[in-house]
Amino acid sequence: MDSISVDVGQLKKGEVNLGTSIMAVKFKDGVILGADSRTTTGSYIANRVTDKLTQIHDKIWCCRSGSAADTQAVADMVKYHLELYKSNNGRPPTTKIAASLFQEMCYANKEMLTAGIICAGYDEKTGGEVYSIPLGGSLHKHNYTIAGSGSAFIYGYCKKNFKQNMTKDETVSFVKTSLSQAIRWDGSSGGVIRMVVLTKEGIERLIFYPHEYIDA
Amino acid sequence: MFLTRSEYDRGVSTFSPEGRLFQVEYSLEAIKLGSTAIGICTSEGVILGVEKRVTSSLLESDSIEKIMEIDTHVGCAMSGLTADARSMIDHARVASVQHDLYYHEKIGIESLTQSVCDLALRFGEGASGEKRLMSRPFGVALLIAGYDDDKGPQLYHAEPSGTFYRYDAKAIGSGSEGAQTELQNEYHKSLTLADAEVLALKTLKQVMEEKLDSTNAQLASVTKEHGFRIYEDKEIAKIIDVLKEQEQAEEES
Amino acid sequence: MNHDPFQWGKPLDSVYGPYNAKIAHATNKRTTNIKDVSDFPTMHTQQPMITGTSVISVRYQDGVVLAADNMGAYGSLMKLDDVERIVKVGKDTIVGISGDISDMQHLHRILDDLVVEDRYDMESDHLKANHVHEYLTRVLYNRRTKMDPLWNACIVAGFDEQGEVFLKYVDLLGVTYTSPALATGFGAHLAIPLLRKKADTDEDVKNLTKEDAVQLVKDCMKVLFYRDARSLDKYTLCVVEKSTKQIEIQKDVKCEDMKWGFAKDISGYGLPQL
Amino acid sequence: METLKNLWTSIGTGYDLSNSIFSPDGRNFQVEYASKAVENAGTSVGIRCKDGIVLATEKIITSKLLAPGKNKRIQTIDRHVGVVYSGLIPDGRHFVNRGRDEAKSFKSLYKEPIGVPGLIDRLGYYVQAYTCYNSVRPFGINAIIGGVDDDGAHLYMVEPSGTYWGYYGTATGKGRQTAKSELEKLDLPNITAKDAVKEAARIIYLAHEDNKDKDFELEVTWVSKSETGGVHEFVPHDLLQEAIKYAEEEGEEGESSDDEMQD
Amino acid sequence: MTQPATLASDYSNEVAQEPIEHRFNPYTGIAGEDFAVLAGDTRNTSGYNINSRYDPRVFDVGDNLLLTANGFAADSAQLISVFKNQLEWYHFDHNKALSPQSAARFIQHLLYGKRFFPYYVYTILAGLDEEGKGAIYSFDPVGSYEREQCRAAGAASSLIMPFLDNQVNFKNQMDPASHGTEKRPLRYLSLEEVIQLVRDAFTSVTERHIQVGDGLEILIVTKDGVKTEYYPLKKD
Amino acid sequence: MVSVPNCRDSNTPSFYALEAIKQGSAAVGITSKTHVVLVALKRNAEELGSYQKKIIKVDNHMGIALAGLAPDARVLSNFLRQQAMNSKMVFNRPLNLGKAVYSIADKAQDNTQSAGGRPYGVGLLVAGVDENGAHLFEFQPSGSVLEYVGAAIGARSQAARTYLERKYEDFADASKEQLIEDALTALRDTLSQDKELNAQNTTVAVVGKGENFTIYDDEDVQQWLDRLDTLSNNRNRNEPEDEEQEQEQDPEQPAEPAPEPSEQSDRMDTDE
Repeated sequence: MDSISVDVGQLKKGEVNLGTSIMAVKFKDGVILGADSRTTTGSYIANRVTDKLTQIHDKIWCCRSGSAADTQAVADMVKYHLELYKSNNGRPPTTKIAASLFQEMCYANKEMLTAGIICAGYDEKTGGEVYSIPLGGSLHKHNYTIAGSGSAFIYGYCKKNFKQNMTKDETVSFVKTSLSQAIRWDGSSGGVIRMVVLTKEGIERLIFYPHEYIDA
Repeated sequence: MFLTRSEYDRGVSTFSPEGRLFQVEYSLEAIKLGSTAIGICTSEGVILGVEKRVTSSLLESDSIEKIMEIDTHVGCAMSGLTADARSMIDHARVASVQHDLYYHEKIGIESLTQSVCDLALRFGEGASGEKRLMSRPFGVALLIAGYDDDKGPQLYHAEPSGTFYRYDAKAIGSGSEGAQTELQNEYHKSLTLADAEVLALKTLKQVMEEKLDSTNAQLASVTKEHGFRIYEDKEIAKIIDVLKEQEQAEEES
Repeated sequence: MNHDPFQWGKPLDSVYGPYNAKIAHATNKRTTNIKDVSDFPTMHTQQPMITGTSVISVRYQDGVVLAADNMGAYGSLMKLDDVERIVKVGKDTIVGISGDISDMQHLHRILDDLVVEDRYDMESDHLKANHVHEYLTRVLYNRRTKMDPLWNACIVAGFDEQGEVFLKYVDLLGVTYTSPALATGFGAHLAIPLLRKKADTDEDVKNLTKEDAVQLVKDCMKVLFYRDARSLDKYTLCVVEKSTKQIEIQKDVKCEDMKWGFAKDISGYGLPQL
Repeated sequence: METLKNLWTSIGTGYDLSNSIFSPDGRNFQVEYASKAVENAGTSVGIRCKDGIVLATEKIITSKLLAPGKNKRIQTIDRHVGVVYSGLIPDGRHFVNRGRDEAKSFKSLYKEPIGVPGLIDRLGYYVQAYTCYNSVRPFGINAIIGGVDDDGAHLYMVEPSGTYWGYYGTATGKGRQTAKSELEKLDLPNITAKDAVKEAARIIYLAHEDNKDKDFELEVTWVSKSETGGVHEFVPHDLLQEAIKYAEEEGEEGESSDDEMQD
Repeated sequence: MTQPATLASDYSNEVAQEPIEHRFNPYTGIAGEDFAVLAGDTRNTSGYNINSRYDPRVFDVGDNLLLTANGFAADSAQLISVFKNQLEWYHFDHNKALSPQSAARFIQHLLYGKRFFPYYVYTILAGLDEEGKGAIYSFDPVGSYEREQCRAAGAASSLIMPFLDNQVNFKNQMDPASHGTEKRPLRYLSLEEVIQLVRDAFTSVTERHIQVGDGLEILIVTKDGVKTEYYPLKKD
Repeated sequence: MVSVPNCRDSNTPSFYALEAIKQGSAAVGITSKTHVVLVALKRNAEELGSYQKKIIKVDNHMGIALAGLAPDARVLSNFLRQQAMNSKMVFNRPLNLGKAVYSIADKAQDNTQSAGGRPYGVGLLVAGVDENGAHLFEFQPSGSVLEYVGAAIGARSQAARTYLERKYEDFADASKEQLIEDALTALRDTLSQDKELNAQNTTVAVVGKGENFTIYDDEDVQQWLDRLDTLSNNRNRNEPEDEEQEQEQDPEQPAEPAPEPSEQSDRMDTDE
């Protein structure tokens, strides 16, 4: 009997696909989210410098994989809800709440959506936190997580090379190397590597061009 | 500041200081204005009797329906705003056939009466929490007579308030006070159906303004064998004769 | 007559016609590739995404032993190695859940609401294992009837009102049953026969000690790790114990003393066998 | 009591019959009447301590036939939030049910327990709404809500008007004056949960002086990070007895005997 | 065949599409002069798996009525609990016991009410009619029903029914006295005879049908109430 | 109109609803650790009429006795039955008594706070057993619900309450039979001198741990009355209070301002 055949490519015809490589990593003083910049329609690269890192609250960000349209819609919804939360409850939303909202959206509409999301953020009380919401709409907390078509090639690498409480620089290079490998082996991933670093200090955006990471 | 009576007795949903619902109590007044109806329950069956008020010689007396069939084994007599009775009897008929549809058996007379009363209740919250249906209580009371295998012949009195009682013999309508006392004197468990027929007419006769004849009174019976049936005028005429003989006999003695 | 035993007693298509799902408003966007769609009503959930494999359990003289591993599989990929698939509900119940993880988390949430509501009167928990099981059955059956099943099979274990030991199965169709040994998923094929060796009848159960039962379950988990391609050697193990009224939960239990040594005596295709 | 005086003077002018209208001197009488319902009820206190909340109430025993220890008066909204109220008990239940619904809806969306400030905000709004319409009447209760969330312990009191404030300690019902002055003497919120329980008991006993003629049962619950793991519960039986003992020793004359408070 | 829908790592698309899981254990109801029996085996299977060796599916639902519904186990459980529930309402509304023919008619409505998404079950009802004679009613999944002297349903019914036709209704039996010229006259079987028949039927079916075995549970209803008998069957 | 109970003169719908209860004939309930007993006085409209149903079974483990508007009691008992059924269907667990009474209490409260519906004109004694033992609750239209060891509602129930208050210490460990005797004695105290308890006008109901809710009527109730008569027949009735005095006249003659022969009018709203 055919074992479960999960086809991530359940896209409507001509739909823009984020055949992505994305990841988020927790470290000593916060989190870093990283992503490639390639967007494809079939085998045509619709955009080679996409920014797949989306801000949904000051220090809560997400990376999206699956259908571009679906994930954008979901991200917007969550963004709206978090604003609401802040005003109703007189306190900023935690990363967990943001992730839970993603989970709610993805689970409630699992039939309509093709969305795999990584949600990571920093807040004073809990420090950096990393959550993933894979296809079915479940919610998982991690020290680091990877997703998208490219991630398949770097499970082993990441498992072996991740360490608790890395410094910022260690983490940046960890993300850089991991993603460079994903980009190398996955046809649907490519372009530059973008990162955002969320810490007490604030929000820092980084970008690495192919020649910088090609032999990282 | 203390609400006066006139403020209590408007709304069906307003309690008076004694915890009464005047609207409901007033609805009974409506019945007291109605023509007299009588029910007598014997071991052989139940008799229903009503007076027809033939208010004008131009009125076709058999068009006055004060006794109606609900199902083959149950019927009812009414007093009060007979127009209201239509919807109650309609409800009863539906309830009866529905029960037969679902359970392939004749509906029990008490259950039937209960379901009529549930409808009567619907000037407020329904018995199963349904929304309010009518703005006022019904202005009519029913005497429901029927036969079922569990409890045999039965007579029930269903009131606008949604309460009902089982009776051996009961009179309602304008003549009810007098009639009821008469029944209480005359009634005994060993009455035959025939006795009951006579007693019904006798009682009616006493409370009717115009003199009793086969056109201004109506009888019906429910028995195990023949179920519910309304009497022909000539049958009534016969019974009236019997009644006359009895009265003569009494006078002589 | 039809010689496939599984057709016996089924309504004959020749008599009643095929199970016409159009009447259940069957139109199915994603399954047009599957033959005779019309046979099947719409299923909202097309397939589970991330799944957990077997849950296995066995009764012993003083309670129940129940185990489930910590893997979340995404197709053949081990997406997660830290999924907790046994949840405690109130103080008298544990539920082991296999199948879709997102649906499992949904069940966790509604069961938690159940506990909160039960504690509204702030008295000791009235929520017993048999109540939880009945509730799950309703939820699963109703979702199945909506043609939108929660993709799980659950084993509920714990204590009932009388403080007796309770063990019962329920799955995405709302099918329930009980037995001295219960297992979901691959376990139903691989573990049940092993478990029945020691616990087939109530008699056997009376003679099965806690130690033996735990060992038995551990062995089954090992066999499952050997033979179930979607299983993990790290699992959670629970013991429901009547005498102490306790439910003990051990996390991160590892499969022990596995036998691989004999592999060296096996030589591959074309080589001379030793 | 000042308000009460002019309250009586305005009775019968009609301004007090309708919920949603102001009297010429700009007051909503229905709301004030509602508050009055509270003023003669048994006393309730709430104390905010180091890492939690203690709620206590003087449960007046109206009949010997009442089942002892039953008829609990303090309720729970969610695991981590408790409520005690003085006034019309049925109204209190309505209020609590609403709280439970709010907590549930919050949880279903955000997958975590509602914060106490967020909860009280929703409830305040709800209570206020019942002062705005002719078709309804205000709540006849003062409710003291206490709970513990990620941001620590919170204590609030909601009035029939819908107004609410945060407190270190607060009281309502007949003996509120006595209770409040006693609360002011305490070093809140720096006492431990255990001490808070004792003080609460003591204060209820003191406040009962205003209600001497009637018997009563003491009911105490608490929610504290250290003592109950952030879950709202009745205080354990032995601690309650300890508190009662303390209360009687403190009180000039401990006229009420133990068995009355037996739970 | 239908996949057992319970293989977490093994949900095939067929399962995804099939909303039900057939399990047609055999059931047999036979009416006697002053009694009725309803019997079934206690094995619970899905596909080639034996889920449980003791999972009785014949129920005493009260008012001296026996009920079994077999086919899709969950539907049958639902049907029976709905029936029990409605039975209580019947008592509230009419405070009297529900007679078999009323019960039968009511079950028809339960089944037909789901005509367009049926309970996938074959139902048998057993009880005593108003004369105190045994009554067996059998239903199809959408509520068509009739009263019978005996009925076998579910798996291997095709094996049992002919046997009962011959042994209960004396089909194809000639009266020896008439040298095979006249049909053997019909008569009621005694309880002992019936129980023996049922046991023989199940023992032999166990041999021939892989889904049948483990145990036989016979419920007998007489005017004095319901009693249950259990006989082990082969566990293979 | 809606207005706030207890904070002016109690000129409020639910307050008047309480009056409706006082017009209903009396019902008494007592509970021990293991059993709960309900007894009630049935009234009949007139000689040839049947007696009113006073005790209703809700489920095997619980039932109610009523005083006040019978139709309202039917509404509430049906609601309780639905709750009980639901609990069985969804959790396969008998309905928790507290949950049950509070579910109707909350319904009733709603009627006192928002316009539209009227308050229920009926008081109930709810008796039953559940996982935490035997319970007896009194329900009032105001939505207030209290748990008692012994309670009485309906016309002249004060007399019964007085009796119960003298005896309540013994209830906890009393046998089923003793409970019934006490309950009947209490009920008898509510009768005016000329009346007696008999098989027609008395109902008894018992429920206990592992003992289904059973109602005794007519000939079945005689066995319990017999036990009663063996007891000393002297009545211990102390002066009824004023408000009871009014009730004394009821139903014979109504208090103003009531319309026409209250013999009639009482009947059709109250359960008498």
